[in-house]
Amino acid sequence: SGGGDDKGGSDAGSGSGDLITVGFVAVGPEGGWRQANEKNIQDTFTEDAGYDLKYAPAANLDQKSQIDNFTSFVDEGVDVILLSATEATGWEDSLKRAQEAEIPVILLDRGIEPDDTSLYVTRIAPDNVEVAKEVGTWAAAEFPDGGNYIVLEGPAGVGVVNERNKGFEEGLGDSSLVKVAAQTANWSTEEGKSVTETLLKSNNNDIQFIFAQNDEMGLGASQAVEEAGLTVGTDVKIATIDGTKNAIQALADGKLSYVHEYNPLFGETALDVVKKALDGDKVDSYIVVPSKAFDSAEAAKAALPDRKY
Amino acid sequence: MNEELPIVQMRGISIEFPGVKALDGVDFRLFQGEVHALMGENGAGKSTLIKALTGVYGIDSGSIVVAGQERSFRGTSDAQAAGISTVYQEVNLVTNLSIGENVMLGHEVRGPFGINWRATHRAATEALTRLGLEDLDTHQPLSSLSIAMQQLVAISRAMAIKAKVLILDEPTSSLDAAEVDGLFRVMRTLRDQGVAILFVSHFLDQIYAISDRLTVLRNGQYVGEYLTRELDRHALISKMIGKDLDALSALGGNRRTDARTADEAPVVSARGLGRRGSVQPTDLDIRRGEVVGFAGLLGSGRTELARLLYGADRADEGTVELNGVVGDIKSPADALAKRIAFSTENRRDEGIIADLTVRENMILALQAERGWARPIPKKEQDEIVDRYIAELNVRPADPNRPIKNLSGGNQQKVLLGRWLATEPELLILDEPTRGIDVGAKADIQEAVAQLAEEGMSVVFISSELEEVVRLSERIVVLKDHQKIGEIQNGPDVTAQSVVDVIAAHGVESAADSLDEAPGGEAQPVDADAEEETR
Amino acid sequence: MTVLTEAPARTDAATGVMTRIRRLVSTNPSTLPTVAAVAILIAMVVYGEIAYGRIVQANTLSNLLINNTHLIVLAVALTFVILTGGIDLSVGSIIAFSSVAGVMLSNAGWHPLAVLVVMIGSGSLFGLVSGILIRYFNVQPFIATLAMMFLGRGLASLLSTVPERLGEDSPLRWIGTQIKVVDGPKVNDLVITPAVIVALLVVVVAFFVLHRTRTGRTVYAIGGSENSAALMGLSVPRTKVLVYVISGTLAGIAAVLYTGRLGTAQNITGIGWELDAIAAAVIGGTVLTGAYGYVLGSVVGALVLGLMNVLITRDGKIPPEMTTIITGAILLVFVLLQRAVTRKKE
Amino acid sequence: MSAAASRPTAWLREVIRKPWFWGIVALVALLALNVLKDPTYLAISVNPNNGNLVGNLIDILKAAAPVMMIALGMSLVIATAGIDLSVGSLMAVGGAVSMEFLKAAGDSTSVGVALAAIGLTLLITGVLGAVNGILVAYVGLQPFIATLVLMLAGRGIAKVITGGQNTAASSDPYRWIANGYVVGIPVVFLFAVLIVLVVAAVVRRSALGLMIEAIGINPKASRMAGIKPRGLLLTTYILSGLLAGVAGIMSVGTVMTVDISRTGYQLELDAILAVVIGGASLAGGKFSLSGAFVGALLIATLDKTVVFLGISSSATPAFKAIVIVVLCLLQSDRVRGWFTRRPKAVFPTAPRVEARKEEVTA
Ligand SMILES: Nc1ncnc2c1ncn2[C@@H]1O[C@H](COP(=O)(O)OP(=O)(O)OP(=O)(O)O)[C@@H](O)[C@H]1O
Ligand SMILES: Nc1ncnc2c1ncn2[C@@H]1O[C@H](COP(=O)(O)OP(=O)(O)OP(=O)(O)O)[C@@H](O)[C@H]1O
Ligand SMILES: [Mg+2]
Ligand SMILES: [Mg+2]
Repeated sequence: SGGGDDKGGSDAGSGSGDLITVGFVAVGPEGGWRQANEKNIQDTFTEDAGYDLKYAPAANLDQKSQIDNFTSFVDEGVDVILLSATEATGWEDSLKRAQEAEIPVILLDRGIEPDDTSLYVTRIAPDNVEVAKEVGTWAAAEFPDGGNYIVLEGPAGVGVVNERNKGFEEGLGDSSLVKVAAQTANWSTEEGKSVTETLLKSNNNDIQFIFAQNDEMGLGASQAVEEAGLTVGTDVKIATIDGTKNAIQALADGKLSYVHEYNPLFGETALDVVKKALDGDKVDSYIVVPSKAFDSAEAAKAALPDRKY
Repeated sequence: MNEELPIVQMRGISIEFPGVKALDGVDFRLFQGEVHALMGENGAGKSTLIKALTGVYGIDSGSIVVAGQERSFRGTSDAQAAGISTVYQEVNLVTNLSIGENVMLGHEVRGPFGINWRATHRAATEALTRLGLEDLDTHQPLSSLSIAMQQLVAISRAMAIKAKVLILDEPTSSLDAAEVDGLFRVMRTLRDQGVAILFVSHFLDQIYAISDRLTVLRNGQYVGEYLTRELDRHALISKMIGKDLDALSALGGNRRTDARTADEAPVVSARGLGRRGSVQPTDLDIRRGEVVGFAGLLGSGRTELARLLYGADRADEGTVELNGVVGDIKSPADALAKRIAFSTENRRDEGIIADLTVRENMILALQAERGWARPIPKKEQDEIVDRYIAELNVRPADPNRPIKNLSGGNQQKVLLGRWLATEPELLILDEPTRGIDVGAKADIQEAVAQLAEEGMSVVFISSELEEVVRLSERIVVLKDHQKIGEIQNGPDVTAQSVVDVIAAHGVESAADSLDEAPGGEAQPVDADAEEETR
Repeated sequence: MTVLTEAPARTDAATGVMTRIRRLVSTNPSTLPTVAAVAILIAMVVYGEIAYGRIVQANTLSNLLINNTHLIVLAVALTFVILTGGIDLSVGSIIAFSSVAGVMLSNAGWHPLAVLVVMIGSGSLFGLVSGILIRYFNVQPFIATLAMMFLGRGLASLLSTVPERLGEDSPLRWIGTQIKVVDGPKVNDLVITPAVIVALLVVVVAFFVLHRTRTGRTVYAIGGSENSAALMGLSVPRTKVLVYVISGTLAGIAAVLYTGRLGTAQNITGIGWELDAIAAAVIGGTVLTGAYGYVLGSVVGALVLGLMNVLITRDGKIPPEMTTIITGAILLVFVLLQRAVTRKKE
Repeated sequence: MSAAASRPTAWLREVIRKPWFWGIVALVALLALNVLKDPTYLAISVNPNNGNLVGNLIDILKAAAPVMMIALGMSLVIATAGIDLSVGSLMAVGGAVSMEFLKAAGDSTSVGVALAAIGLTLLITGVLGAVNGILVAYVGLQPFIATLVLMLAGRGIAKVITGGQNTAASSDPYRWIANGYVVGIPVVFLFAVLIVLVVAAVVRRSALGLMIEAIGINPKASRMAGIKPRGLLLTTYILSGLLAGVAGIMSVGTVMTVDISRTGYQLELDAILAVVIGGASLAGGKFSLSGAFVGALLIATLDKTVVFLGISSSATPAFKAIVIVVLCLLQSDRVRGWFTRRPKAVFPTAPRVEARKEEVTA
């Protein structure tokens, strides 16, 4: 192992020889997608593969706790830091300290703002804006004659929400779809259902399309639509992002209309990058993880058998 | 005697609480250099008048003139600023702070670096010294003191503030004679310095000893203002209760001397009952229909012993037999189930449930005994409540009024009703007559005698030795948390006999606590306990 | 009570630190939980150093302070409120509002001093509203400050739902500049930031106010018994409002410290921080029903919480679902421990 | 008294004094606001396919049911001068237990399986409630802290149960609880009303209510009066845990998915608000279950109104805050005084505060 001249985690790693200590500043339990993503990372950086992964999830998705964890890894002197930031801004100082301590940092999922590529090795992530844009493009194509739509958002102010909104609007382009409401359903199925139920009533069921920013809310919306006596796919189309197994299943069952994957499985890529970074090799500053779109029940059925998350 | 203007002049004061006219057009004047007693039965409106004067309650009508100026204070701090210092009836101190701070709170000595604690504590000690409390460590938390000591601290606090008017609402209710003397000494000095003192007490002796003038209230109404020396006791009491007092003259006539036979099986029999740091191992027998008085000085452990019997505190040694069966009393609930009831001396903290009604307060113990699953039917509740309101003369007689709205004395009666409703075999009354007017006191004493007559055993604790001697058949004397003797009541036993027992014990060497006490047959107390330790 | 009789006997032997602590505790049992918190903090440092290493070194300890400045300030804020028997749930939201507003104004070209005034003043204003609701309209502190918590969050979100970046050249950033007191190898430096100094100042001033001014003593007296305090002639109404103003103001200061360090502000900042601050105060020995507690204890409590996070991170093997359980369990252990010691002593 | 009661103003005054009066007023005001936006808001129609009632009001009743459950438990806990911050997390635990059990059982039509899931759920939330109760009653921790512990740890426990997943399951009988109808009315609301009535009957017909109030007002004095506070405290916290379990079942039942980080999230605050809107004091003592019922309805209406009016998500908390503040002001004695003209006690005398204080220091 290259980079680290003073080995971190002196006691923690001592028993197992020359393990590379990796500090993973993670997000922690948030939903199906995050669960799959972090498990994938943990399953990749195993002791067998020569790594000692230190997993540090955020408390309450709070950026402050992530900064604390990051600082602690730097102080401890780990060999590499993987950073899944909850928020893009506010990382400069922390990254500069890591640089001073000669600890390479690899961003997973979320980038940083301002995007100073000299502060980190690379960012490995699917592209939120791009994924949402594809949803928008699909919607624009599905509704050439326009129609009314609502958006179910995550909590106001969260980075993903802003990005997925941005991408979606871009994708819609000059489509004649009309946004009649956007409400937060806090990423939750139950709230997705409750909010949709009320929005359908307040618009006399005159809604043709629902964009749910994650699978969970979309699944809730789907139930509300059915309970209102409407049919998903014919009366109302529902598109979601993430591509968890539950959602793919629902798509296969005709309960959703479109699911865009936001691919969480990039552990192997990360492993590669870590190796290269420690060997001092050059890597691209942004590695986009490809994500698939599922736009029909058939596509979903085909994907179901080996869906990992 | 004072021809100059009164320093406090209240005219036509009225205050109405939901459903009660606590004060109805009351006049009151207070002159410099006098001790003025405010007299009246429980609930007459004394405390309310004081709170009206000091701005704790807003008045509905009337005027308050202080030092020639019409005032309406907006709280104690306002009144203090105008030179009126008050000790309210309920001891109002904060138990989480030190003794010294309680004396000086709001008047701390300040220096360049904020409060100068050294000087503040010194000032506190000075104030305490005037009441003979120079031995107190002002750094100790107030909570380490008994209620009586806290009362003295509260008085010291009022005196530490250099005031033109000093108001003391029942300051002596939990003080012993020596402490009262000390207080009076200071009061006289202050009076001679020109301070106007307003004083409330239910002890007539004290009123006659200290006051120059008095104002009588009855049912919230002004009865009159009199010079103390021109009004004899008989007349005063008549004015307070509004009728002639044949009933009261019987007071003291019903001394109970009929000794029980010693071989009669006791209802309660304690052997070596004790608790570390609180009560030395004690033997005690109480027989059916017997009134046993606990006598002793303040802090002698009377309350503690009673609390052990009731399970309010856990005994850590000794046994209690109830009707010959060993009973393990671990909590008040256990005691209640075994027909023991205990009326606490600390009415506010351990007695009343302030927000509940008179009815709910009265049935609470009986209900607790039956358990929550067997509610007392409304009809039975009515019977109980109506009966004890009438028997104990609770005023106002409305059972659906929150108990917190009753005057102290009437709260005490409601609590007595609570215990009687459980029909106990043994009733322990700790200071049941504290802070209670003459009429009510007679009512309660009468009730105790009556209950004993009916076969109930009573433990009667009071700081008034005369009262104990008058009511008890047997007097258990305590000192320093230890039973030092028992006196069988008889014609020649007086309060002095009890005092003698206590004094004699002090003279003897501490090594032998089993001494004979004069004035009655003393029993060895520690014998069993000593055997146990061996 | 039994302790009281022992106390004088020991005074003569008052020499070593332990004896003095014992004396402090025996004369005033309410200090015991605070002393226990200090002991546990030390124990945690020792355990961390043995188990994971690199705890007792300049950078770890500096960062413990730097990362927790705002928590320390909030813990002080909560101490004032809790001592009176109240609670303030709004501090986290106040930080969100104050920092978003501050950054936006700063970016709009306001003078930094004016921005500071707005940031801190808006905190005071929230506190004032809570205080008035509580004092004059008898709204329970939990509810009044819960309303302010919603209000602060809502207003912050109305201002902006995207992260607001403080200009690179903004003087506010100075608050977070790291001053290397001792420049060690690599990042092992002894570092201090103006924010830390401000936080320490806050602590010193708070200590002075609570222990050396009449207002401070009134705070304790209100906690002991509001009714008695009023009957003793203390200015209860004023003080009750004041503690919430103090708490809001300190939350405003915490917002400045946090924003200055991070350089961004966001409407979702500070969710749940009120609970952290409450936990810090409780761990430091402040009793939630009021009357007992010390501001220095709360500071220790904040550091304990901070150190606990460091240790969990250092361990790195704790599954995500366990972290909240562990936080809960540690809090529980703390209060149980305090409970056990205080019980035994009394 | 009787003379005064005959006057209509006296009747009005009486109603205004009721703990839930302003809650009802606010409820009506919110509904009016909705009607302003859409005059047909209050309309309730019958779904021709299944005869079920459909309408915004029906949605409110459904949404209010879980809040009613936890508010009910919270009322009793608050009456003992406690607080239960853990109910939201316990809802998640309950939901997690149910979903995992149903998923494992796999039988989506069996009533027995659904009942077993419910039984197991209630057992576990009841036990967790008992943990709170033991910490408060026997260990003597302050309720705020004791339940804060489980509030933090509860979500972790839910995560452990589901292995971090948001487990979904299917069970028609279970689903029926949250989504079914009986004679056109949502089952979940009927259940809620039934449970409220049963608890109210038990509490008020027995002496439980009186004793709970007594220990809430003055624990020391209650003990001296022979009440055993510990058992009672334990009972109330267990009940609160059980009701949180019920709320959890109602909540996850709507979508048959438990969301470990979102189910019941911050619902403890809603429950506390409901209780306070219902006129109870957090200091303990007198409680009103009808008040809590109204409070829960109001909270649900508020949530629905925000969405119906299309108030932006970011403004939602501010809107809530304003409603709370206005309600609290209307309930305050000072503002009431403007209606009933009753100046009195410059500050209230509250001897019981002291009584409790000493408990704490002990
Ligand atoms: N806060 C209150 N609310 C309602 N009623 C009250 C209140 N305080 C006192 N009262 C009522 O006012 C009347 C006068 O009470 P007050 O306490 O002044 O009597 P008191 O003369 O001091 O009696 P005591 O000798 O028993 O202390 C009583 O009937 C009492 O019930
Ligand atoms: N002068 C004093 N100084 C300090 N502590 C005292 C003093 N007098 C009593 N105490 C303490 O206060 C408590 C009160 O004792 P206790 O209540 O048993 O006394 P009592 O005989 O019942 O007298 P009373 O009830 O009339 O005050 C005891 O723990 C005692 O140690
Ligand atoms: Mg009085
Ligand atoms: Mg006593």
